[in-house]
Amino acid sequence: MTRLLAYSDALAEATTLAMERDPAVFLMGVGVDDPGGIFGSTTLPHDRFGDARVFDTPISECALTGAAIGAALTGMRPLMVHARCDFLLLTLDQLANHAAKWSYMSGGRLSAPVVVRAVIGRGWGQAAQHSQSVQAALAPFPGMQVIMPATAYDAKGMLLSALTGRWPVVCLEHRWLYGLKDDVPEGFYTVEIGRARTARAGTDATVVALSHMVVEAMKAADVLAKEGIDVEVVDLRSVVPWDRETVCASVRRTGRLVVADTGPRSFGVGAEIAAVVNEELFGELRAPVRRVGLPDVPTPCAPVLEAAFYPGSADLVRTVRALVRGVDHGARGDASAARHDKPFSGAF
Amino acid sequence: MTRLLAYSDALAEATTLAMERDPAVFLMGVGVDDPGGIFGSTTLPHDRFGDARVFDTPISECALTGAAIGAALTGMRPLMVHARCDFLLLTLDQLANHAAKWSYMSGGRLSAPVVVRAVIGRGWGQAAQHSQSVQAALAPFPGMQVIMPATAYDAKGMLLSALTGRWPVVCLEHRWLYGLKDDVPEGFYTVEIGRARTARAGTDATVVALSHMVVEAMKAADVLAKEGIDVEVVDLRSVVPWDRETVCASVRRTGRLVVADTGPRSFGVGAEIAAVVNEELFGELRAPVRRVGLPDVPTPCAPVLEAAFYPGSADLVRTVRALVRGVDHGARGDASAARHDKPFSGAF
Amino acid sequence: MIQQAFSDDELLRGDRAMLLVRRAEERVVRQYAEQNADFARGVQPAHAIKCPTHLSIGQEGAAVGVCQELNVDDVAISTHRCHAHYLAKGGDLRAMMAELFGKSTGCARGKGGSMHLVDPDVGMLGASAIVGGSIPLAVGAALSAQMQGRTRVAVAFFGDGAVEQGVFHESLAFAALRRLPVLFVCENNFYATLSHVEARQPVGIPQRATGLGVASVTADGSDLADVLHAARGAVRRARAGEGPTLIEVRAYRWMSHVGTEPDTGRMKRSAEELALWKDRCPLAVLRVRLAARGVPAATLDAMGTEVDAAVEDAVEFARRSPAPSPEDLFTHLAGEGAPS
Amino acid sequence: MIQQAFSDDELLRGDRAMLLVRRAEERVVRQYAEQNADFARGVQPAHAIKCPTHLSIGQEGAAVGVCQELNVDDVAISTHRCHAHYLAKGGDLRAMMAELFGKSTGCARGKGGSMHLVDPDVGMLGASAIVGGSIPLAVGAALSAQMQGRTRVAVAFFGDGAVEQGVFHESLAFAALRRLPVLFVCENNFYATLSHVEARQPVGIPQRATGLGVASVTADGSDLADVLHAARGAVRRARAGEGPTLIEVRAYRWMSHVGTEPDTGRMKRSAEELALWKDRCPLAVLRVRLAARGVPAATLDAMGTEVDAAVEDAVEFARRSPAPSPEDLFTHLAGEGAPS
Ligand SMILES: Cc1ncc(C[n+]2csc(CCOP(=O)(O)OP(=O)(O)O)c2C)c(N)n1
Ligand SMILES: Cc1ncc(C[n+]2csc(CCOP(=O)(O)OP(=O)(O)O)c2C)c(N)n1
Ligand SMILES: [Mg+2]
Ligand SMILES: [Mg+2]
Repeated sequence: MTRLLAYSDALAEATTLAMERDPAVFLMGVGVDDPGGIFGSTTLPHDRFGDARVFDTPISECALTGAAIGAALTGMRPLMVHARCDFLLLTLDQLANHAAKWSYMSGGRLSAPVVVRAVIGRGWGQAAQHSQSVQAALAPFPGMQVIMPATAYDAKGMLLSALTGRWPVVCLEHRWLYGLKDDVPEGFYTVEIGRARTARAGTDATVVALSHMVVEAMKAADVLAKEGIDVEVVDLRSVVPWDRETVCASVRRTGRLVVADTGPRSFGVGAEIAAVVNEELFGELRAPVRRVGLPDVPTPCAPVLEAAFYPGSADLVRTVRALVRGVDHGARGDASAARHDKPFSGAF
Repeated sequence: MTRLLAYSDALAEATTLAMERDPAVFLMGVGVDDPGGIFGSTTLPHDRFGDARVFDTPISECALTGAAIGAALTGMRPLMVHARCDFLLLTLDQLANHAAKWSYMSGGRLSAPVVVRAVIGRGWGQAAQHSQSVQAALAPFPGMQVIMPATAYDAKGMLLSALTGRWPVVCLEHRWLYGLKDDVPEGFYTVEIGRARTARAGTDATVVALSHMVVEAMKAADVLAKEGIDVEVVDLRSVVPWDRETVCASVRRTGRLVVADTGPRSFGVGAEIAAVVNEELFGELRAPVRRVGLPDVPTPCAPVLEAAFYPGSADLVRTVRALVRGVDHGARGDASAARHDKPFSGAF
Repeated sequence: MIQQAFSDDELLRGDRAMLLVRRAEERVVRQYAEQNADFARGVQPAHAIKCPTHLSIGQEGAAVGVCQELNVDDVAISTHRCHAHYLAKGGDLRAMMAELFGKSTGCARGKGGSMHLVDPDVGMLGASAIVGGSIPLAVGAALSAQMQGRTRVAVAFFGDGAVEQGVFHESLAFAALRRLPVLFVCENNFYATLSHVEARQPVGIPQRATGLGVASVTADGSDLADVLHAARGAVRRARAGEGPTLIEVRAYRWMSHVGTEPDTGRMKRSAEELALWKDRCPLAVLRVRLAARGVPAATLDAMGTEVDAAVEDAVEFARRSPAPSPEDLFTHLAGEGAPS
Repeated sequence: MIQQAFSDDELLRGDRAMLLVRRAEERVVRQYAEQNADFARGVQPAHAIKCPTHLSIGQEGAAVGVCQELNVDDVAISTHRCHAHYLAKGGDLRAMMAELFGKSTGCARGKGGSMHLVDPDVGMLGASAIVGGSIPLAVGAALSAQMQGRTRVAVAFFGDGAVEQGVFHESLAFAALRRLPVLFVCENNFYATLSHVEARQPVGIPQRATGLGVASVTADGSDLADVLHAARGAVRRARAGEGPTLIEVRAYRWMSHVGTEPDTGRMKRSAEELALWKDRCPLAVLRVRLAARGVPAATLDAMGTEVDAAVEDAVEFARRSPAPSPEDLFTHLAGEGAPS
């Protein structure tokens, strides 16, 4: 019995379930009660539980994050949502200096299990301030978890893990995943934070992908399969902590690794993965580890520039092919992403 | 003719020189006019130019950073100082979403050459919120430079580069460097941002060190020299951009690399350097790239824990030795750092 | 009667500026309708606006009233909803349209789009799409002016939502402390996205300003003269070294928060509320006044024709202009020229 | 005469609490003197306080006056200067001293130190060394109380400097909007580090609260009864669902900002100003009152002896306690127990 559910609906269902099971769970954020419901992810809980437990907030992201922490310290389970993860930068003091450290600073006498969801924007010329993918800026602060589910199944299961766990968790969700459907069980289940998922088994090269890059990686694997290149796709799912075992085991078998990140290539999460894999598998790799990610510029607006900015499956194809065939020209942006643009719907 | 000058005095001298040469330069920040003068680094300019151009601010780090950007957009050259770089997290929206992007978003029609100095605290139980080294959280935002001078000479020359350049620049200064003296020329000179410095030539292994870890690396190199291991120490100086050429050339010669960072080992700047070196020198390395940095916990308070937390020269010695001798047990914290603690002086 | 303090010429200038904003944005609405029809037919139009577009239709009085009291040398900085401020400050119409269409002749060379209009030549320093984010930048520009000893005034335009950000408060308090020549112009359109201001704020916006030591005044955005009057006073205070002023301009956004539809259907704003405000259209209100003063209809008609032609020319310019090339991705990271 | 509203017992309770803070901190001063002498002789003392220590001597009235009006179940949260709040809220004295000495029996197991005292058992939720950082946490605790339907009150203690942070404003406005049961207790000691409040703030602190829709009251920190009175009113309002109150308690810090020296020598605070405030020592003022009420000196003396013994016992406990072991570095990342 499969039940296809969109990523956004899976988030909404997880939230609703968590709220049903635990009266301490509540949901807040700018616009969570809008008819649009943060791209459909908050409508169901709002309809179900009303304004008392699902409420809009003033545009005061910093204090509301602090309020979430204080609520978590006193037994509530706050879930805060941001329509763009760029806005998290306003809250970094609260997230990194407070949420991530409160338990440690208190010698473990308190926990601050706040959960923060934030959407990674992309496309339709959102430009520099509405399209960042900030996992690399969050990861260097020990004490909080950072997850990036790529499927509806994981979105539900990992959000439920976060809402029942003891850690502060930031969940980054790529806007382009929201419409993708997946087989999602109805009831309560959790997906362990810190475990990667092998999305496709293969023998010639491993692509470790984050969030929406899993979609691109699967496309690339299809293309490469036709050329006789058998790609293993590992969906990292969780950035902090990340699953060194699964990643290293895969690369040990394939001998080749490409990391595909929705964030910057330089100083990105891919650097950590590359560093660890190179360290653990020293001498065992058949090719250098490559990273595919955003170039060293802010996001531009014009369609031509956006297309040049975002790497996609074509880049992955080229990169993997070069590694396997031994002719490596490195990874560069291409124009393949342009076709993803949809007509403007208001909720870009 | 050598002229020994402490790191703090070099910063003060650079600021004063910049202010003399350019009436647009001004200095602001919480406590810059204190008798203590941010550990002596702002006293000279304050004495020389008074409150009009060197002024204390309210504890409103976010808005003052924005004000610095606005001042920079209209022809001034603001220099903002923070006594701890932990406070930068309050300003990340302004730094990363605004300063770093304003030029790009305006199609290059404006520049925002703000310079922000911030001190990395360490020791005397400052604990989790006064001791972070945040370069890894700043580096993934293209559009701003991040520098970490390790010597008085570089502190002066790089600060002058920043104050005469066109980029937003964050300068992170380790508190333990402030008292270190170096030969510093009197007049105006600049040290190019983006160039590493070979602090010590060697043939057996390269240690790329940041900020105060350069001091530890030099000590480690001395110890290792006695064992017949000849270490090359590269002072990275500049994190964004960083000098791939110098680093790769050094590692190409030595075949071994250890990155020593004042920040976290996981998801730190060391990951980027390791990733790039592994990529560029694939097959040429004689040993895996190791990283020495902070473990995955916030900074603890108690002296025993602090000692276990901070890696030092002993860790570098152990790590390099294992790489060269071929018995590598990885890098772990040790207690060697405890001896650095000084009696409490009020200006911890 | 405040409006009697202003000459026919002044009011006509304001009329033209408001008309320019209105017509330019109406043209954007038409463009969207056209391109959406194309998309619906599965056709990719050769030229399209592809960036989040927040229109000021209905709110023109605020931008125009304030900017008319400024010199070219004064500076302004804005938000996601920046078309009106850009145009009212004197920004180049062609460069704006080209920017919307993502062309290399755009005011930001196609890098910024609708939310980041910029024209340093006329003191338009840009716009931030982070709510509240640009407010301190205006404070910094005012700090520059004070330190440089020039009489320049800086203006931060922002919405009622921005008042909730911490940085708003920090900015106002610092400006008050140092008596900076800055105007905080809050366009209170009563909504942030779909949230009513009363659900978000415990007190009125002027009361907040008072709590931060900043003088304030409330102006009726439907009455250009009222805004001109408020702005004139605030500019005078700023230039005289008397410090900052917050101007709350009450106005209403006719269109959806983003995009080009009226949003009364799917949201909390009611059709009645919108109708009430449409009755108080700032352009219509002004035209009644001008007519009462005896300004001939022909003058106004000619102005309309001229403005329409300018808008059409700008769209043509944008369409004719080349798109950036992919290599342009890597330019403009740290500014082309020296700061002015 | 506000103080007449309080019984002898209430005032005596306050006297003891203030004395405890005073004596505990004076003991810290002595410890520093001893260990510094050791350091100067090149000796590493076996036990030493090695963390940045911000003393409240002179300001005891604020912490004690407010906390005395709270129940154990109410919660408080503080800043870098948190000893007084911890003790006044009922925090364990031994665990505090052990924490200062970096021992595993410390209230935060040696992880936090002087700036992060915590005792959840008595509602002390901890302290942040980021100026202003803990204010929203108290708002969150009040939000919990409101959602949970309990009468719990939350208190944020902070200094005059914290009033300048954006998050202060966001926090107050949100608390006002939702009528949260929270007390914002601002200890205005007129300085942030060495900066005088008038050089930093354009208006008084209560005026800011008004601008954010929060009721406020100013209390004299030298007069415990005045603080008790203000706190009682605020707690009553909070429990009655009437929303937040800001209490500005004016008090003076006798020692240096951080560390254990008077700082009048090297800084902007004058010896005269300090002397004036020492004349208004909250303990001395209260004792004069108690004497006037006829409380026997012997009672007060006995209390002093008892408090001294407790302080000495705590220091002994701390010295006797083991340091954490290096492996403890990796514990406590995500809390031991479930949130209460
Ligand atoms: C920091 C931040 N939070 C949230 C958003 C999402 N957002 C964009 S516009 C907007 C509403 C702004 O309302 P207001 O300030 O009143 O301006 P208006 O749109 O009414 O002109 C919101 C919440 C944002 N851009 N930045
Ligand atoms: C965000 C931030 N900025 C700066 C500092 C440095 N700092 C520590 S205490 C302090 C002064 C705080 O003054 P106030 O709030 O009045 O508290 P008081 O020390 O007087 O009790 C400052 C500036 C900090 N800890 N956090
Ligand atoms: Mg609005
Ligand atoms: Mg103070």
